[in-house]
Parts: sequence; C-alpha cells; structure tokens
Amino acid sequence: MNLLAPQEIADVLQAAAGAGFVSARCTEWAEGVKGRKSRQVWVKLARESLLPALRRLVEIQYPHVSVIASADTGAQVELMYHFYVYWGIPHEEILVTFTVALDKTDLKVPTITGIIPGALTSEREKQEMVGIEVVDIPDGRRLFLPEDFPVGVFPWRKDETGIPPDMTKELWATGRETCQFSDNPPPAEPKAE
Amino acid sequence: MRFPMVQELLGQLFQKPNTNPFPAAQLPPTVTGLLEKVGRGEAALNPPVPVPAKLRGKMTYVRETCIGCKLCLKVCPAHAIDFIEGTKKIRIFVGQCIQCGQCTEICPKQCLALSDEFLNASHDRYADELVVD
Amino acid sequence: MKTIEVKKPSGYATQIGPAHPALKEPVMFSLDIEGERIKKADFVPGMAHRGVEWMGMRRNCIQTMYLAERICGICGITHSISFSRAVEQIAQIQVPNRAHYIRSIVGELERIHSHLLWAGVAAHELGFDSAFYLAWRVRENVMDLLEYLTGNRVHYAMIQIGGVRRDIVPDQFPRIEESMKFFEDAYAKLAAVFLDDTTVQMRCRDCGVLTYDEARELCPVGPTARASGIKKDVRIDHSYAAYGDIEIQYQTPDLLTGEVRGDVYDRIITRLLEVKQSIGIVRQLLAMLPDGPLLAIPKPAVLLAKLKGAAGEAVGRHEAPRGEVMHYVRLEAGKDEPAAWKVKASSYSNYMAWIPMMEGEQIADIPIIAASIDPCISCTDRVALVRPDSRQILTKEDLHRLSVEKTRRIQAALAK
Amino acid sequence: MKLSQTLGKSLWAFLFNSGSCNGCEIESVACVTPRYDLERFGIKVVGSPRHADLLLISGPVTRKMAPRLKRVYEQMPDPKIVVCVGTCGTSGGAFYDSYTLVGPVDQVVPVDMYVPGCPPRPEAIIDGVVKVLARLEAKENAAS
Amino acid sequence: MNATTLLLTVAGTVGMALFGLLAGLWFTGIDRVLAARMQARIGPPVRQPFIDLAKLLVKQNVVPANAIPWLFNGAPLLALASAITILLYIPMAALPGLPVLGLHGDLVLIMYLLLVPGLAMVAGGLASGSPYATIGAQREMVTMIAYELPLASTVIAFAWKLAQMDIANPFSLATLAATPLWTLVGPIGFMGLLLLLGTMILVVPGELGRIPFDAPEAETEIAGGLLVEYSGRNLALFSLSLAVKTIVVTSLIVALFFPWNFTQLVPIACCPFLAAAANAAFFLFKLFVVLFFSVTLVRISVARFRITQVVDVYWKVLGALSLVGLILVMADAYVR
Amino acid sequence: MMDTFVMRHLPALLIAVPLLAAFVMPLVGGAGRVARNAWVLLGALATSAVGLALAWKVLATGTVLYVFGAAAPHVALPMDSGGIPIRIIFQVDALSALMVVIASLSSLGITIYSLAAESKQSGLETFYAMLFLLVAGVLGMVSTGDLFNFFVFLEISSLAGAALVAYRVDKGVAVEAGLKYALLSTLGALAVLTAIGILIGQYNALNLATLASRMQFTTLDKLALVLLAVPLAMKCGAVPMHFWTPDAYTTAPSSVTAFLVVSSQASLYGLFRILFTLYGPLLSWATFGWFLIVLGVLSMFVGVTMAIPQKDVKRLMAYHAVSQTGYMLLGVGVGLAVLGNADALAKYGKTAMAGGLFHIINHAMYKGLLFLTAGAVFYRAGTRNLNKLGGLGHDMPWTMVCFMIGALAIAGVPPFNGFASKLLIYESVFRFSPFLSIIAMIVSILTLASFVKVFHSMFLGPRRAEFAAVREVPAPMLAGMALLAVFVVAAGLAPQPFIDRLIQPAVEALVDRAGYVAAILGGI
Ligand code: SF4
Ligand code: SF4
Ligand code: SF4
Ligand code: SF4
Ligand code: SF4
Ligand code: SF4
Ligand code: SF4
Ligand code: SF4
Repeated sequence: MNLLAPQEIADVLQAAAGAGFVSARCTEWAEGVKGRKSRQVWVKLARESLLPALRRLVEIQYPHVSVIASADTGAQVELMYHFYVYWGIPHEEILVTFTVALDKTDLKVPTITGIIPGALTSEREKQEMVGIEVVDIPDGRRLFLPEDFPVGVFPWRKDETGIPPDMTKELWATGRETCQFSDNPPPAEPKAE
Repeated sequence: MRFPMVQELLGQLFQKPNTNPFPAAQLPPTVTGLLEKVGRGEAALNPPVPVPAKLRGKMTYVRETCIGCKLCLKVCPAHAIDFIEGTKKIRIFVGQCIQCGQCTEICPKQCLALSDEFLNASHDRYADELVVD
Repeated sequence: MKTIEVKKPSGYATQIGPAHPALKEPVMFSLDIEGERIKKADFVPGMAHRGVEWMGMRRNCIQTMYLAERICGICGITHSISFSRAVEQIAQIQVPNRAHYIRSIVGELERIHSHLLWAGVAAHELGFDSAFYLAWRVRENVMDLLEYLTGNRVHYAMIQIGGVRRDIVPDQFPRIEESMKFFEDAYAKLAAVFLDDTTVQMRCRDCGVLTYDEARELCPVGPTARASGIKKDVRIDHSYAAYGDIEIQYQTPDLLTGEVRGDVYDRIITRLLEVKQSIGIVRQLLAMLPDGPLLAIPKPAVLLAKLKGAAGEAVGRHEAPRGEVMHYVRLEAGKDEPAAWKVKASSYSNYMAWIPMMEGEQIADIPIIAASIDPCISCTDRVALVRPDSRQILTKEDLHRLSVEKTRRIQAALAK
Repeated sequence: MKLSQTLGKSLWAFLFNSGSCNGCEIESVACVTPRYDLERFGIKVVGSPRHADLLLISGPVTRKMAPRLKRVYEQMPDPKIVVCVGTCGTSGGAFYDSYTLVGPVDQVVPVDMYVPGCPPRPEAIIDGVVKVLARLEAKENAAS
Repeated sequence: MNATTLLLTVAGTVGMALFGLLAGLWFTGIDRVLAARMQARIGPPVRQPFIDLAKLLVKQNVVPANAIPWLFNGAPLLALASAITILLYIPMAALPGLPVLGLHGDLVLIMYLLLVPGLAMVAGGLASGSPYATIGAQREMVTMIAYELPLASTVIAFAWKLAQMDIANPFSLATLAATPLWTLVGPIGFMGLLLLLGTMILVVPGELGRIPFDAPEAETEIAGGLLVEYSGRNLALFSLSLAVKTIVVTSLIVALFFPWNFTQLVPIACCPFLAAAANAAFFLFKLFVVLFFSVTLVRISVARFRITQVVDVYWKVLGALSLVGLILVMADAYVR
Repeated sequence: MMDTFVMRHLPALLIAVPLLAAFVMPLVGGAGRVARNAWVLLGALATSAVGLALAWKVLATGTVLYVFGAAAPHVALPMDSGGIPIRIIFQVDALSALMVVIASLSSLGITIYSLAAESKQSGLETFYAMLFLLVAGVLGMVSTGDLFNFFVFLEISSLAGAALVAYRVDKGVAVEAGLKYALLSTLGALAVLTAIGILIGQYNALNLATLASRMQFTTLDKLALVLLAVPLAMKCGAVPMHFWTPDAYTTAPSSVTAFLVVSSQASLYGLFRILFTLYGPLLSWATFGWFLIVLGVLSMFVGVTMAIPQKDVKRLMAYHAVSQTGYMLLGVGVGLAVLGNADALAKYGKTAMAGGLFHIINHAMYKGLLFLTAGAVFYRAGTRNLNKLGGLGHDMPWTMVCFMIGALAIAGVPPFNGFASKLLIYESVFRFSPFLSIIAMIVSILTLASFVKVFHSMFLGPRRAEFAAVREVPAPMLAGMALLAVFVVAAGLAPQPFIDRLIQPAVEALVDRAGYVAAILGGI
C-alpha cells in the first residue's frame, strides 16, 4: 500500500469535500525513548461534505471508527468524528478527525452508518446526550439513558437543555448534614513558655 | 477426548489448600465467643494476606499541623473532606474517601497520610471510627 | 431529537439482565427465542450509566483523572492513561521516559490480571468452576504484585498528568521477575485446561462467530477484533508510552492454530496468547527502564495552575485489555474543568458485535458469547413478584410471619 | 434455634451490581475463589434472589438499576441481610453528584453493614460479613 | 399381612427414610468438601448441608403470584416422598429386613419411579410461572429423555442375561444383588459390562442434575432454572429429595455392578452383629467410591453441556456405547 | 325368576338395551330436558349393568353362547340344524368379556359427562340416539360369534360414528371429517363384506367357529385375510393406516371421541379374532407376529413423533392414541410370534399378550379421560389451541387433576394403570428381542415429555385475561371424568386382581382356538 502522509490525506479530503471544506491541520506527538510520533489530521467540514469526505476516506483504507465526540460551544454543537486509517500497519496509524459544527437551530446531521455500520452506537448516544438528530439512523432508540428520562434534556449540553440543577443528586450529602459529630475541639492553646 | 483438569484436581487432593484462613479457617460455634476468647488472649485470629508497606488504606490526619489551606479539598476527587469553618480544620469521611492519596501529595504541611488499615466495615457510615478529624 | 421508537422484538421475547450473580457489567438483552434458539438479539446498556462525562466536565483535571480511573474497575490504569495523555498533548507536557515505561509496565500487568479474570469468568459461565478457581488463583499473584507496586489491588492511582506517582525501584525487580516466572509456569497449565479440554472445545468452537467482514464493519476492538483476524492494536498501530520502543506482534489465533474462525474459542486463544505476550513485554521494559524523573510537574498545585491556562483539543488512547480506549478532551483557557470530554471505553465498541454473534445460537450460549467480548450480562427480571393481592396466603403461614418478624428484629438490631 | 446458628452459618449470597465500576463486584467474586474461599463459612453465591440470604451490593445505584435493586431485595425471602460493598455504594465515593444516580444504596434498600474502600480488599469484605454475624449474635444474646 | 410385619414395615420405612436423609446430606457434605479440596480450597464443614437445611427451614416460603399454590407446594413433598419410596426397594448391605419392600424391588419399576422426583421438580418449576423455570423444566424433560436410552439399555442387558441363564425374576433387584453378573459372563460379556458400567457412571450426574448435565438448573444461564422461584421450606424439601436421590442412584449402581458384601469377600467368622456392621460399613464405602467418581470428580472437571449436547452425548455417545454393551453381553452368551 | 331370566338373556339385552334406548330417544326428547336426561342416564346405567353382569357371568362360568330366537338360547347347534349353526349366535368368551367391560365402563362415564358437556347443543335426541347406536354396535362387534353379524355391527358403529363426528354441523370441518370417516369406514366395510363373500362361497358358513374349523387356507382365503386384516388395522388406527384418526378424533365432540377410542379397539379385537381364531395355526406365527410387531413399533414411534409438534390438544391426543395402539399390537404380536413355541409362550409370550390386552382396557380409560379433560377445557376456554391456552389450572383444579392422572397414566408413570400394562410388556418382549423393550421405554418417555408440555401450556402459567370468566366444569362432567380416573388409579395401584380375573382369562381365550371352536361345535 502506498501510504499517504498526513498532509496528503488532508489534501485529498479537501478535494473530496469541495465547497464544504472549512479547514485542515496536521499535528504530531512523540513519546518514548525512540520518540516515535503519532500523527493526527484535523479536518473541519460543513455538514454537506461529511459523507463525500468519508467516502473518500474509505478509499484510503476502510477506517476504524473510534467514536463521535461532541462539544457544546454555545451557539453550536460540534461533532468530532474520530476515524483511524492505516490500522494494522505498525506505527503508521493516522487519526483523522472530521469536525462538523451544527447550529443549534438546525441540529441535523446525516447518518454515516450507511458507510460504517459500527458507528451506530455512537450516533444513538449523540442523539440522547447532545440532542442532535441523526437523519436516517437505522435505530433511533435511546441507548444509555433510562426510559423515564425526561424528553428534551440532554446531559452534555451546557445551555438550558442541559441537566437542570434540581435533577442533580448530591450523593455525598446524604445524612452528612444531619449527622451529629463531636465537633473538632478548638485548637489547643499555645502553651505559654 | 482430553480432560486435563482431572489430573490437576486429583493432584490437588493431596496438597495443602491455597486458602488463607483469615480470620479463622471456618466459622467458630459463635463469633462473639471467639472474639471474647481473642480478647482474653486464649485464641488468635489468623492474619490477612500480608499487605505491602505502602498500602493505601484509611486516612490519618495530624490536626495540629494543619493550616486550613483547603488545598486538599480542591483536589479530593470524592468530596470526602469537609472544612470546618469554626476551627479552620478539616474532617475526612472514610466512608467517602477513595484512598487516592492525592490530598497527601498536595498538602503543604504533610499532615495527611494513608495508613495500611483496611478492615473498616461498620454498620454506620458515620461511625466514629469512620470519621477522621 | 427523534422520538424514541421502541422496537419490541416479536414473538416469544425474553429479557436477560441486568443483575448477574456471576459478574460484571449490568446490561440487558432482549431476545427473540424459538425453542432454545435465538432468532433476534438486541441489547440495552446503560444500566451502569453514572454520567461520568457530565461529572468530569464539572471537576478539575486532577479530580477528573481519578474519576476516569473509576469508569472501570478492571483496568484501573486504562482510563487514567488515556485521559492524561490527552491532557498532556493539549498542555504540551513532556512526560519523562521513565514514567512512560512505568505506565506501560503497569498496563501490561493489568492486562495479565484482566485476561486471567476473564478466563475465570468465561469458565464460570461454562459451568467449569474448577477452571475459574484455577485462573483466579493465578490471578491473585498479579493482584498481589499490583498491590505491591501501587498500593491498591484495583484502582492503582499510579498516573498523574505529566508522569506517574510511584516509582518502580530495582529492589522490586526480583519480586516482579518471580511473578513473571510464576505466570510462565501457570500459562502452560491454563493453556492445557482452556484449549485442550474436550468439553470447552465442544462449547466454544464455532460458537458466537464474528467474521472478518463483520468485524471490520462493526469496528470492535481488542481481542474481540483480533480473534476475527482484524489486526488492530493501539500499542502497535499508534506507538505511545514505551510501546514505540519495542517490537511486538498482533496476537491473532492463527499464531497458534494456523486459522482464524472468529468464534469464542479463538477469543480464548487470543487472550491466552496476550497473557504470554505481556509477560515478555514486562520483562523487556524492565530491562530497558530508563533513568530520570517521574513527573514533568511534580507539584500538583503547579500542575493545576498550568492546566488552567491550557487550551485546545486532543485524543488520548490506550490499548486496554479489552481493546482501544479513547478519550477526547477539550480544554479552554481559564477553566479548571474540561470543556468537553468524551470517553470511549473498549466495550463501547464491542457491544455491536454481540448481535451477529448471538443470532442463531442457543440460550445456553448467551453467557459465554456475552462474556467472550469480555463485559458481562446479568438478570433480574427473572422472578415474579409475591402475589400482591393475596396477603392472606402468605400470612396464613406462620413461618412466613415469623420470618418477617425475624428480619425486622435483625434490622432493628443491626440499626442499633 | 438461634438465627445466628442457622442463617448465620449458611448465608447464601446474591451479588448485585447497581452500576458500580466493577471493582467491588470483582473483589466480591474474588472472595469465593480459593485464596479467600467464602464457602468455608457456609457462604455460597446463588443465581436467584429467592435463594439468597445475603445481598452484596456494589455501586452507587443508577436510575435504571434502582427499581431492580428494590425488586431483588423484595424477592429475597425473609430473614435477609444486606451488605453494601465499596465506597461508592456507601456514600457515592467518586460519583458524589450526578443526574442519573439515586444512591447511595441505603436510600433504596436498608443496609446492615457498610464496607468502605475503593474497592475494599476481599478480606475487608469477609471482615464485613463476619462483623454482621457478630452483631447478629450479640443482639440475640442480649435478647435472651 | 399381619400386624407384626406391618409394624416392621412401618419401622423399616421410617428407618430407611432417616437413613436416606442423613446419609444423603452427609454424602453431599463430603462431596462439597472433596470438591473444595480438589479446587485448592478449604471448603465448608462436612455438616454444612445440615446447616443449610436448618437455615432454609427458618426462611420465608414464598409462593409467587403466578404459581398454582397447591401444586407449587405439593411438588417438593411429592419429590421427597417418591425419592424415599424408591429407597425402600433398593437392596443395600445384607442386613436383616432390608430392603423394606425387597420382594417387590423391580428394576423397571425403580427406573420409572426415578422419574417421579424429576417430574415433581418439573411440575413445581412449571407451576411457579417463571420463564426461567419454564426453560429449566423443558430442559429437564429433555435430559430425562436423553438418559433414558443408556439407562434402558443397561437395565435390559442385565435382565436379558439373567433370563438367558434361566434365572427366575430377572428384573428383581434381589436376584441381581444375589447374582453378580461379572461372574456369569465370558471376556466379551465382561467388556460389555464394563461399557455399561461406564455409561451408568455418566447417567448418574444426569439423574442428579449435576455438571456437565445440569442444563436444567444452569446457574449462569437460567439462574437456577427449575428452582428459581423456590425458597424456604420448599427449597429445603427439594434439596432433601436430591440428597435421597443421590443415595438411591448410587445404591442402584452398587446393587447392579458391585453387589458383593464384605462377608462374601472376606469371610469373617464372628458374631453376626459384627458381620452386619462390617457389611454396612462396606456398603457405605462402595457408595462413597461411586459417588466420588460419578459425581464429585465429574462435576468439577468439565464444562457444562448445552442442552443439545446433553442429548447428543446421551443418545449418540453413551446410548451407542450402552447398546454395544448390550450386544456384547448377548454375543457373549451365543459365543459360549 | 326375573333374575334368572335376565341372566339367561344377557347377551340379547346387551344389544337390546342400547338399541331400545336409541330408538325411544326421539320420543323422550319431546318430553323435556329432564326426562331426556333421565332416559339417557337410565339407558347408560342399564347398558353398563347388563355388560358388567354378562362379563361377570362369563368369567365365573365360562364362555356364554346365545342363539337369538332359539328356545334354548345357549345351545348353539339346535337339533334341526344339521350340525351347522344357522342362527344369529353370540359367543361371549373371556376376551369378549374384557371388551364388554371396557365398552360398559367407558360408555357410562362418557354418557354422564356428555349430559353436561353437550347440554348447550341442539339436536340432542339424535346425538344420544347415535351414541347409543354406537355403543350397541361396539358391544355387538365384540360379542358376536358370526362374521356377518360382525360386519353388520361394524357398519352400525361406523355409521353412528360418522354421524357423531359430523354432529356439530355448524362446522364445515366437522362435516368433512364425518364424511371422511364414513367413506373410509364404508370402504373398509366393503372389503370386509367381500372377504365374507369369499369365505361363505368357499365354506358355506358365517359362524366364526365353523369357519375356523373348516379353514383350508387357499389362495382365496389368503385374499380374504388381507381384506379383513387391512380394514381392521386401519380402523384401529395403526400406522401406516392411521391418517383418518387425527381428523375424526379432533372434530368429534370429546365425549364421542372418547368412545371412538373404544370403537377402534373393537376393531383391534376383530383383528386379533381373525388372526388368532379364524386363521389360527394356518398362519406362519412368526411372520404374522412380526407383522403385528412392526405395525406396533411403527405406530408407537410415528404416533408419538407426530404428536409432539401438534398445537391442537385433541389432535395431539389422537396421535398419542395411535402411538398407544402400538403397545397393544406389540404385546399381542410377540405373543402371536411365539404361539408355536410352548416354552416361550409360557415364559413370556402370554405375559406379553396380557400386557397388550391389559393395555387395551387401560388405554380406553386413560385416553377416554384425557379426551374428556380436553373437552372440558374446550367447554370453558373455547379453544383447543395450545398456544392460546394457559393458566387454566388456577380455576379448573379438578380438571387439571384428572388431566394429570390421565397424562401420567398414558406416559406409563407408576402408580397409574398405564405403567402396569406397559410393565408387563417391557418385562416380556425383551426376551423376544431386547430392542423392543428399549424402544417401548423410549416411546413412553417421549409421551411423557409431550404431555408435560401440554400440561404446562393448558393449565400452568399466569392467569390469562381472556380466560377471566373460566370456572370449573359442571358436576356431571367431573363425575364422568372421575369415574374413569378412579379406574385409572385403581388399576394402577392394584393391577394384580385385574390381571388375574380379567386379563389372564382373556389371554387364555385368545390362544385357546380349539376351545372357542369347541364351544360352538362341541368338539368336532
Ligand atoms: S485520599 Fe483521595 S479521596 Fe481520600 S480524602 Fe484524600 S483526596 Fe480525598
Ligand atoms: S492541605 Fe493539608 S494543610 Fe491544607 S487544609 Fe488540607 S490538611 Fe490542612
Ligand atoms: S461513560 Fe458513558 S455510560 Fe459511562 S457514565 Fe459516561 S456516558 Fe454514561
Ligand atoms: S466494561 Fe466491564 S470492566 Fe469496563 S467498566 Fe464496564 S463493567 Fe467495568
Ligand atoms: S477494560 Fe475497558 S472497561 Fe475494563 S476497565 Fe479497562 S477500560 Fe474499563
Ligand atoms: S461501557 Fe465501558 S466504561 Fe462504560 S460502564 Fe461499561 S465498561 Fe465501563
Ligand atoms: S467503591 Fe470504588 S471500586 Fe468500588 S465500585 Fe465504587 S468506584 Fe468502583
Ligand atoms: S442469564 Fe446469565 S446474566 Fe442472567 S442471571 Fe443467568 S447467568 Fe446471570
């Protein structure tokens, strides 16, 4: 296999994403005595370019999808799709992250399960945790949250749809306030010498 | 057909069990009776498996040296430390502490430490022996 | 958010889960059963959902690291390595090499303990308790070793952002080598019991098959993937900590048998091979252990201050015993707590593989298949309620009344 | 016959994971393995709450598990003993606040003995069980 | 039947019941201790089964909402009663007055009576209305069907040989106990008998629901299966019936394959009392040996079979072996 | 004295009483429900009383002969006959007595049961008339000593049976099943009639004993044998001619089904009579013995394996009936196979036959009981589909107990009667071939498994909403079931008296061909 360098990957993805391409950067991080580097490509895309870019990525190597992370940045919810290519080749694996920012007014994103079925778990989780809608998801049920969890509350959001304070239970406080302790005796008087 | 376990089992039949007989090999007729005997020095409990010197067990606290800087509260990942406003000292709840030892590292006066005491079961999670202050 | 459509399996559906006598992760399966065969399988996780990421996003990075450690009680070091590696990349903290090596050594010891634990659980699921006891007897040795090195059997608290908190000193080497020797001997015994035994073969061969293609598309990780012939191993692919300095091989079942079938038996082989591999890695790393400090920033208070100033995003990964664990962290300047934190545990990636593994198999195979990816299932919904409407039936029986009173007495007594 | 002589010497245990990190769950299981061998005290792990006398609970009780924990407790025939294993079941531990936890354990079912530790060593769990027995005996002696 | 014999029968019944219960529990205790030792553990005290029993008796006896109470409560009683009944038929050591119903001890009758405790468990399990119990009950039925073939073949092989020798009452256990078959056959038949012994050793764990044939109760699959809903007194009765059944089944193996008495092997000319004691002790020893090899050792050294594998093993492997055993025994008769 | 008169004319009454009951039925029917029920009950009681009395007489004093219309009805060869029995002759030996007992007992239980079970149906006069006709037909079949009469009674029972199968005319299936049954019966009857024609042409006689004494075993006789044996085997439901049983047994009302079982057994009786008495030593014992054995083993296995997957309770039970018939064929077949070997016959042949014959009566009782319980369940729950049933045990405890008794009996679990007869079979046929016993045991356990499943799906599990209104069935139905259940338990707990008093004589009668002939012809 002819291995592409991170920058080359960024370039082909830029070409595939077309107008939806926002930005790309490559980073490296070295650890150990030999200082072998792990390499990352961070690509920002518009929603429309997610699938075309992913299809192009699959041509490089069928990627390992690790997870879709998310962040609430205020007006937007960002989704970070973490893929790995060149797995199975010692020390050559490259992390390719697609960051897709969605306006909170229109939290829709196409499913990628048509290309990588293994992403289903992560997409289901994002629906319930940050309140996006994954269009055409094959199985849209809740995953981790209980059935009786209130609709419209999304634990990882930092706005008014996040966890309201009254839902938070302070486990540590149970019984601590009402418990009678022999309080700390006052500090011993410094002995006059 | 192969059953490698049979040989292992039959071999073990004539060897000493691997069990550490803590606190007694089997239950005595009465536990309280045994404990009383132990108290009178007539019987002895079998010790647990030896623990390493640096076991992270129950917290200890030297109240006198504490300066009330609250750094330990800042790093405690388990909300196990209360600050007592009146005395400017702290109180540690063993029933809440996860023995990470982070507080012992950040304490500027080294007044916190982890002992190797680990048999802390109690019927009351705020029992005296589970509150260090 | 889309409305929650509840896809109830049709026909004779049964639920298994989520509280299991034997072990492990509470998860619930809904199954479509015909006779003893599973027609359709689905699973409901989240029984153990504690909101870890949410909690983490409200605490400072040091606190969050201990929280991360407690995501999982089997690999106490996995999540803390991953989390701190992400944070280190954001804050550009260069971990000393000695610390890298110690991280890897503990990671490998953890792998040994975890795989032995798994072997025991798998044997227990098969009703083979002697093998369970044997595996855990061996495991106690590595637990002792971990406790000796770290001060705790499970949550080692070894990792600090920027290094490790405890050293491994030459005085301790003989004790470690003694254990490695012990594991080598035990490995032969375990391999015989788990791989040669006819009944184990009957239960595990060609059971719960995950093909190469399924494994590629569902993206499972760790031994689950490797047993299907997928060569994914973060330690090799990605070179981090001390792993970049040594040569290690992907452990796939064909190394032993010459073929990959992707069944439960192959997963046993893979894990056993990895135990052996880990013994070798520990020895190598110990021999190569470089000198140097343990922490980039020894003072926790300084560290907290530095992290408050850091900003950016990064991914930290580690090959846990069950496969890739990944933490995505985003820090913002001026804030103690992470702005975003996503934990991807290994089981998270492996769940989906259950479905192709289970469909078409028998009820009897559920536990071992579920265990074969190495979390576990459980069940509570198995017993019916005491007839609520007919108290008299029960109270008629003096025994019952007496025993209730006894319980009350005990409770009253125990409540002091 | 005294309960401590019957129940106390033949405690059948049901392990319940209410959303723990598994640390405590696994240390509880370790208690039955040869090194610790709970069976020498007549304790054995059973698969059905109906057969159980002793409930070993670990974990801070998630929302999803709370009703099930209650149910398991109710399904156990009287008389029964509950031991909470681990710090996070005792008081929350590292999971001291959350939107999806309803613990600690004693907020859901009555607890007779807490075994703090994250996780407690298997011997600490054995110690907890023995302490329950000692308490039971002491109360019986006091009553008679 | 006059008053004295009636009285004797009643006394014998009570005695046998007591013996069955005590010996059954005691052997269960020994089994547990030995298993623990082989697994490198200390294990419970030998009297643990007695304590467990006492414990169960003080526990609440829960009747689940979906159960049919009288059937749910009756099944354990029936299981115990039927297990004790079988005991009355089985010859043990050559003690006066044993077996209590000796004259009626018929192998086929016993074979079918042995179904009854199992059926009672099935009925109880089904009556409890739990899905796990239902799966368990179905599996129990399948297991019963499965070991029927080797069992039937063995029984018939024995009777056939005796009938062929023109010995009256070939199905009577008294006949069998008096006529060790090993001495009646040539080398080919001896091989056949060995095969039959081997199969019967593996029928025992099936009869008693032990690993590897414990699919009906599989704790890690269906959480105790049949018995999942039982508690307290009812569970105690079931465990007692299992204990008695252990004695029954092992005694049956002893009666079929090792009927010799101590006094037959080592003629001791002393008082009959001592001889009886020696015989009784020797009988217990034989039980212990059978129990060790067919229950204790087997159950801890292998993994549990799937229910389909239970059927395969019993029908295809052991069934075939037992049929070969039968054919060898028959061939032996014609060769000579 | 009245007594003696009755005693003398018992064989005639055996037919006359049910016929009378049948023919008066339409008249009484107009007089209201109570009168009708009273008449039905009276008729059933009288029929059973006559039957049992006759059987008692036979067993006490030996074969009873009865010549219709003769001055001295017990003399078979009147002076004016020239040595040929020309009148209608009933010859009731111990075997016939056994069959009469079966028919009497089950007809009584069934009739009582049907009083409640059918009370909601219309056209009850016809129903009961047909039922009595069926009873009369069966009783006639087993008592007559005349081949043509046998044919006539066979026809009566077949037509009455067909009518009853189709009784619930509102259902298309029922009519279809009735037609099927009638058609097959008619075809069978035609074959029998042809055989009779052949025999009469050759030997100019219809009396069984006479025919037996003159039999030459020509090719035509062989043809007649086939023409007799095949339809009878079919009517008793032996594999591979069992195909009609499931339909007929399933669609008929349960009380009728229970009696259809008896009627099938009357055909079985006919088959045994033909083989043992009519052809007797002319046959190759071994060949025909094996013929019965193979039929038996096939029926046992095919019946049970077809039964297990069935969803309709009665259909399932019908297949079990086929399977159980196999045991009877097996037992009697082994006896037939060793008929020529006096030593083997004494050692195990007779035991095997005793087992087979004992199984006939036991089967009639427990299978009748099972069909009645199935009817009871249908009566209340309105469905026979096992997938839809469930939880009835909460509300129908007695029906459940009856079912359990029947199920344990059919599965051959001690201490019920099925075990008693199966034990005789197991412990005898193994000496003929050990594998037969093993097969018989395996089939038993399969039967058990099947009934455990049925038991579970009908009675156990949680109460179902759709069966909220279900209650225990009315007392007469319970009484009818109880009657049969009592027999099942009694014959299981103490089988020996039954074997000694009822079965052994029947076995002797079956093997004693000369005796049968001599009873008529006076030892010619
Ligand atoms: S050891 Fe850790 S958990 Fe315990 S008080 Fe200190 S910081 Fe808190
Ligand atoms: S860090 Fe040390 S000095 Fe500061 S409050 Fe805590 S215990 Fe006291
Ligand atoms: S890691 Fe996942 S399952 Fe665990 S607490 Fe966090 S969100 Fe819940
Ligand atoms: S997957 Fe297993 S080990 Fe990991 S956190 Fe869950 S339960 Fe614990
Ligand atoms: S293996 Fe996975 S689930 Fe288990 S402790 Fe490690 S990271 Fe957690
Ligand atoms: S999915 Fe992984 S991290 Fe989450 S609870 Fe399970 S084992 Fe722990
Ligand atoms: S107490 Fe600690 S080890 Fe135990 S379950 Fe809780 S977090 Fe895990
Ligand atoms: S099915 Fe498995 S997980 Fe569920 S209770 Fe049974 S053994 Fe446990």
